[in-house]
Amino acid sequence: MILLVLLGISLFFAVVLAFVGDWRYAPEINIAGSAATFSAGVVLALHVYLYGPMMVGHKFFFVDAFNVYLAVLTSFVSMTTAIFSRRYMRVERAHGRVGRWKMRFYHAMYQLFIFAMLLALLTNNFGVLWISMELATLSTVLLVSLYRTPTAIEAAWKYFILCGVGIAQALFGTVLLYFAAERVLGVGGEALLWTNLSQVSNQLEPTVLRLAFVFLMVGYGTKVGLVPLHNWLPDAHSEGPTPISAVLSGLLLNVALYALVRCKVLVDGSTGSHTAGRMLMGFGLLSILVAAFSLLRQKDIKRMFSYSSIENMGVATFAFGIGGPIATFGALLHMLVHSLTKSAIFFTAGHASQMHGTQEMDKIRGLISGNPVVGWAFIFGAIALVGMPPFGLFASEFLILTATIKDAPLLTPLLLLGLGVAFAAIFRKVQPMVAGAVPPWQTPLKAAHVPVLLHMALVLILGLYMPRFLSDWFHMAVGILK
Amino acid sequence: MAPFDIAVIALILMFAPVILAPCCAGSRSLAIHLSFTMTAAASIAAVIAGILAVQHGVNTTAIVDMGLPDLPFHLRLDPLAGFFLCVIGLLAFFVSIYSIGYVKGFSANRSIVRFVIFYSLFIVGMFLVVLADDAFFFLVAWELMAASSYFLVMYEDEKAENRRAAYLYLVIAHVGAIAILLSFGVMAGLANGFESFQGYTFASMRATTYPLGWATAAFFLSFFGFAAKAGVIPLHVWLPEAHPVAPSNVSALMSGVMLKASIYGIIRITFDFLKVYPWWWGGIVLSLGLVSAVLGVLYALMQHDLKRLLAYHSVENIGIILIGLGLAMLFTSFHLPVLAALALIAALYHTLNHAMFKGLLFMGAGAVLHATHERNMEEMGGLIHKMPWTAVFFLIGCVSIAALPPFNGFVSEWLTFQAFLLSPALHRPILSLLIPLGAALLALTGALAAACFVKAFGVTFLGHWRGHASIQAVKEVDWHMRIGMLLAAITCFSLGIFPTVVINWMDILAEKLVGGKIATTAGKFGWMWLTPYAHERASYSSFNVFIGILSVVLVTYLLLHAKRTAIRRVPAWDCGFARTTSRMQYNATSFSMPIRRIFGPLFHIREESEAIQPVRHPAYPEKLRYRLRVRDRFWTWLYEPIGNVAFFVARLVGNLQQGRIQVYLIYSFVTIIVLLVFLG
Amino acid sequence: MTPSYAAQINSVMAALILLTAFGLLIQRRILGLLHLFAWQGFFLSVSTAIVGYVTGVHHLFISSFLTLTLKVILLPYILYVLMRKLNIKREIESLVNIPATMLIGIALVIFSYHLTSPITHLSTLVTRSTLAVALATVMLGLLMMVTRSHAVTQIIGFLAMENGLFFAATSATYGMPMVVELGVALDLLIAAFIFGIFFFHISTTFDSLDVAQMAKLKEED
Amino acid sequence: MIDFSSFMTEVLQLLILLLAAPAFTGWVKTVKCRMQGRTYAGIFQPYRDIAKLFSKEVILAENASWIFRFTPYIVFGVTVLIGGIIPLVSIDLPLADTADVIALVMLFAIIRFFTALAGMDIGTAFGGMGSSREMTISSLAEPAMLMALFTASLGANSTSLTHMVQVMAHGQFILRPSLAFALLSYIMVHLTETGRIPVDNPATHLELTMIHEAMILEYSGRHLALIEWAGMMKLFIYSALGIAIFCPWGIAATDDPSGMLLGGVFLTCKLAAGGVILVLIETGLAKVRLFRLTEYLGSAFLFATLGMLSFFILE
Repeated sequence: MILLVLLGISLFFAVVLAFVGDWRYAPEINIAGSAATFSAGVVLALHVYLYGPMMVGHKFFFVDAFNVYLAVLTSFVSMTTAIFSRRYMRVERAHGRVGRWKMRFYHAMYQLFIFAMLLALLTNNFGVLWISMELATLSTVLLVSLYRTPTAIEAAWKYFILCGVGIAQALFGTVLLYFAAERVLGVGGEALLWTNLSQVSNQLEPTVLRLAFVFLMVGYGTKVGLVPLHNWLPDAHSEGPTPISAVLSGLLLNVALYALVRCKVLVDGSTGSHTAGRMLMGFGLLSILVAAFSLLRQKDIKRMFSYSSIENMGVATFAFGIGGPIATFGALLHMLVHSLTKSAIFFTAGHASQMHGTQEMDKIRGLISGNPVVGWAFIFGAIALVGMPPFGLFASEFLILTATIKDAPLLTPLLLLGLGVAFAAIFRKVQPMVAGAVPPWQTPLKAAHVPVLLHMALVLILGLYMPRFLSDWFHMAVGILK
Repeated sequence: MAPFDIAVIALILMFAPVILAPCCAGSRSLAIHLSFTMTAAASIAAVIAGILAVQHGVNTTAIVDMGLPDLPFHLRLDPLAGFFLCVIGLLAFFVSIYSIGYVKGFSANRSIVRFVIFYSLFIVGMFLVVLADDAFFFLVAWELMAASSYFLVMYEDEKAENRRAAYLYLVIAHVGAIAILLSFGVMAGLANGFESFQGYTFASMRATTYPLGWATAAFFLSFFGFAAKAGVIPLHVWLPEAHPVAPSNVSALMSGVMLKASIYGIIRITFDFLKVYPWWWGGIVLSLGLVSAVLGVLYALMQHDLKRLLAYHSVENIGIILIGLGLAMLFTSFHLPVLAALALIAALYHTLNHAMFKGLLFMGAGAVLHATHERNMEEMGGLIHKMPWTAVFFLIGCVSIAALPPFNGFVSEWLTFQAFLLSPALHRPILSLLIPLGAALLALTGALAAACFVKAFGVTFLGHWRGHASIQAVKEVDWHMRIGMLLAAITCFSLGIFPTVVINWMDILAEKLVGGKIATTAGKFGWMWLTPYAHERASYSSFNVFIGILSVVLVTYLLLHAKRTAIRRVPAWDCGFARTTSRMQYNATSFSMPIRRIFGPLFHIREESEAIQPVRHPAYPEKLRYRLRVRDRFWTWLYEPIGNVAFFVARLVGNLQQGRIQVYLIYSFVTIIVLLVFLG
Repeated sequence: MTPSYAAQINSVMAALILLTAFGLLIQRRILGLLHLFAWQGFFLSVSTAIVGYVTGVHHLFISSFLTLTLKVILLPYILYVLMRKLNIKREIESLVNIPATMLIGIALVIFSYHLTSPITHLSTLVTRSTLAVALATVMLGLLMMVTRSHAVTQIIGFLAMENGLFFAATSATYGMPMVVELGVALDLLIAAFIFGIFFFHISTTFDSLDVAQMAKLKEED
Repeated sequence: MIDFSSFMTEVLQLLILLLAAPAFTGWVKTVKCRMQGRTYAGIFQPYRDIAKLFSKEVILAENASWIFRFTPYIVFGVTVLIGGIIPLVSIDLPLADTADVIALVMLFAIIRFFTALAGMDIGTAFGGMGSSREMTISSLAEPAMLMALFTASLGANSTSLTHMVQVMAHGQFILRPSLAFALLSYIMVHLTETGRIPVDNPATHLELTMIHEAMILEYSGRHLALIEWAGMMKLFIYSALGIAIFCPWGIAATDDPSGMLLGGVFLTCKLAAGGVILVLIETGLAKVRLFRLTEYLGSAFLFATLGMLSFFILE
């Protein structure tokens, strides 16, 4: 029940905002909608935490520890992003970059996007999972090109085509999966349900699943932004309005990775080997290295952080690939803290570029003196992002690295290289932006402090004092993904 | 009250300013006094805790229910931790008192609160590093220390050189931290209970015995990490960049004790976790130590920035400490516990001493900077007349670091020499041949250090004022700063005079770590005689030295001043040369010129001189411009290549993202095909 | 009609689909592309219907109907209208010359046959032999997107891939579950609107639908 | 506690040091003049010089700081202390354990350190030059010196001077090739440290030949007297130290007067001979350019190392 409410709210608000999205209180409505979604999500989470996994609507929805925490995360970040976008879009509108229709469209699509992601997370059916992934893409494509600048349109087009092609591969994989499942579970909708598949995964036909996983890997991997399928990501994440960049980097990637991991569990279950895991490790490592080195030569602030998203997703993918309790725990934690940190970073980056009227990092200077909250949040966000304590990403990277050196010691030098380069690259750019005196072209700005501070506080807490229930969740999830 | 409780109190007190300082941000002086008084109190508490911990050889553990639920923060106070707690606390105490005066001198537009917060966090981080008892907490503390010191280096962030230095520092530190993390990973992976997060506790790492291959990996990973933080050549380049630009009280702490945190780490992992190892580990550590010592002091000699010079000396002294550690490891791997104990004690004692005199020297340099707003020695001179107190304290620091008896620097260096001379006991002819050569290098280091500090003190405090600004503006610093330096100076002196007491106190460390004690009281009259190995082997009594010199000096002085004798003050004679100006003095550059000539190949020297006015006769130009640039060779050997390679690779990788959507489609197309071929 | 006949007819349809796929690969004129695409959809829907009829899996009729409406009528029509509106030039040069494209295409067909043969052995369905064709169609669609640098052709290639997927679903498993079929169709519809909008944006911003000029966002210098 | 007799030995030794040092210097000068065919003022001239200086008034440069005035006393004090440590006639010295050879080297370093500071105190070009060169030379000389001492200490495997003497003079007699090398390098270092090689010449005040002299250029009166006296003692001590290490035979093991008397006789003869050798080498060796110094001291270091190698290889 609560689950349907959870899904319903965002859909409902999507419709509402489609009509009143340009009203002057539309942002507040948007916030209210996401807040409601969030509270529903919390209730659902509590329910799962107390009574364990559950299935709703003729096995159509399935909630377990793994996806419920992602659902809560998604609704939470979408709420804070809504709060942020209130201030942000107001400034954008004042600058005349978006008009009434665009505001409408923006708000409606925002809610639709959240709906798509929640559906993808909560559904039990691989087919529906695919559909909602596609829906999530489609709902954001036009948001990326919201500003109608040539680069924005180019980015959106690449996003549309590349993800479309990728996701098509995923559908083919799903067909193959269905094909294999049907021969065990019989014809009909039952055969695509995760709950059934996960039980019989060891009876599924390995050859077929291996083939299927190739397509699923390429399909969902494209959406995770794994090298070499990542090319759309920096463009799409840097050209759209910042709130969209935040949710794309912070949430959509997670959802895609979630889909990928579910498939991986099935495939490894069926083949009984570690094939899929190794594939994930390979893609993850490649992504880390390529992203790290690409970071070195960035000029555009949002583009740089999109690359760091690729890097961090690579880390998480790699960790899932390793498997084993420690690494999986680390990967789950990494998904969580990364999306919190990355969205916070995007908030501050957005404000920074608004203050300087450009996204070029060489023009952004003296943030701490200009706007202390933004400045400090920015530098601490960067510190958290590169995996320094006492922030949460350190905890996850700590677990992942130690697990790596236990299970795949020969890869650690590469990992060390990647993380080191990424650190150097990001700090090389961030430091001058926060430090120094205020440049003449900087304009003061009423920044949205709440979301940033909230996220940073959470990341800090997760690094210093992770609540017991969260780790219980993670342990449950680890059990599921074994 | 148990030592551990005192340590906890110290932590709380030290953390308090982080919360309190913002509250009283209104009144600058209140914020300063309150915060630094608290940090001073906290430091004293830490010192007491440390002393007691070592005294009674306590071994208290505690668990703070933070961090990961299955991996809470473990704390442990054992003698080793206690010793380092004591070292850190001692210097932090002096520096905190000093800071009251020093921080007042900051220009009014700087945020005091920002400084205080990071200052406290920095010291808290160092305390926690030595108290931490599991890998996760250790690294958290480690990086807390690194990050907060980074912000302190960045404190005057409008200067480009500060930003550059801070960046370099943080990058090297963080890469090192990842290496340490990996070494913990190795050990945790072999320790039992890895899956249940229990392998991460130091207790289980201690309990494990490691196969040689893994042990080697763990050791060298961690050694790399710690060396990067300690500034062991060739990982030292950040040090002479970061220490000069940081506020001087911070550089005192960074140079004095932060580097020691990595010494602690090396000792902890080597002697406490791994325990058994082949002799060549020690050999490598020893030779790295020697290289750092010699090159460090040579580079120091080439500097004319006072704080940069001191920073390079930290490289040298870390080298000396590593020499001791390396010898200890060698002796341990040949099962000579007593000799190992000697070497280890030498290293630890030098750790303590270096903390004291380097802290003192940096405080002195800070005082000079505070008074003259100048770091460049070429602009100084004759300060002894303006700043008599600072001069005395700085001189004591110089004498100590130059390893002259009866001060403390000498004791530890002497012990190291003794350890060297005992190397024939190693049952490897080749080693007993080579290691004394190391002793010779150590001697070279000592002598060069003496030269360097003659230069440092002579150019800064003696002779005539060289600066362009008037010397009249220079004033002696206020009493807070003087007291800070005075205490440090007294400590240096007493550590030199009563080594036996200290060594008796810390003998337990050697016993716990390498299983041997050094009988320091085998001498005839107990505490007076320091006889590390055996009485007839070697002995040294700094007390006698001091008394002896003092008495002779007094006697002669009294004899000569029995009758009132006038002293006539006249212009300097100088072989009768008239009109000597202050520009004619030897300055830092000219002082080190012979050594620059002799050791030329080790430096990256660019030297050019031109006559910049019409010259009547080539031999007598009106005016010469002389430029000299001495650079660290390691920049060109190591760091620039690394940077270039990184950017080259980055450019290659950039070609992946070349804009055309067809190409991107081809990527995914090819990916599918490849995967299908290999897995389909 | 006995299954064997159905299988034969189905195979014929598969052959035709493959043929149209190749046609799309080599066709230069956009109008031709549209017709070919429509035909492909038609064959697809027919084969789906037949399979549905033979095997009595009734929701296949629905999916066949959806295919008919969407892919045979609606999408080609939209594209046609857009072409008229944006008066797109008739001819589109392929980046790779046609024969080479053909060869690659053949190779792909062989490859996909090689891939699917182990699976088809497992299958017991009448339609199993056509899985290879389905995969080949997907691949060919992708190949078409790679070789053509025009927005419309890319879209058509994309839709051809979708056809391949539907065909795969039919031939491998007598179609996906109903809800999935519907959802996919819905997505397809939305996609159609989106690329419709896109054509406008692109042609207004770049005054042509040639995507080769959209290469500003890049790292190399 | 120290018994009275050994205390007396200590006092006696200090007296010998203070009184005999100028004579030794005089002796060296005399021989040197003889060698160079100059007339000489007799071996008691140094006493007269010191006396003269003591009676003269002190003249200080205006900007001389307390370091400048303090240094002579330090120099004198440390020198006397060292003199009290090394065994001259008997090894039964209460102070003997105060410092082993390494500590002795470092005690000499104190003298050098403060002299150099004093040299820089006035702020004249000469003073700075002197300090700079002095510190450079010594930084090269010290390793050689220590190597020589290590090599010598290997035999007794002890660095405590008395023990070394004991082992060599009163243990059974062994011929050590290593000691020959060590001695050679010791003498070379000795020449440098007492300001005779490379360019230094205690006799003159030419810019080119000043190192030690350049530092004490500004001294006068009793300050100069103390420094000169300390210098003489330094020469004496270096020689006596060499004797104690390399041919200690004759140094009494106990403090019975006869043995000490014998030791005294031995000492006198050895010193006389040593002085002659010193002069022979000094006049024999040409002065070298300052930057040739590395070769000179390098070879000294090399000999010491060879000595050590030969110890491990041959003995």
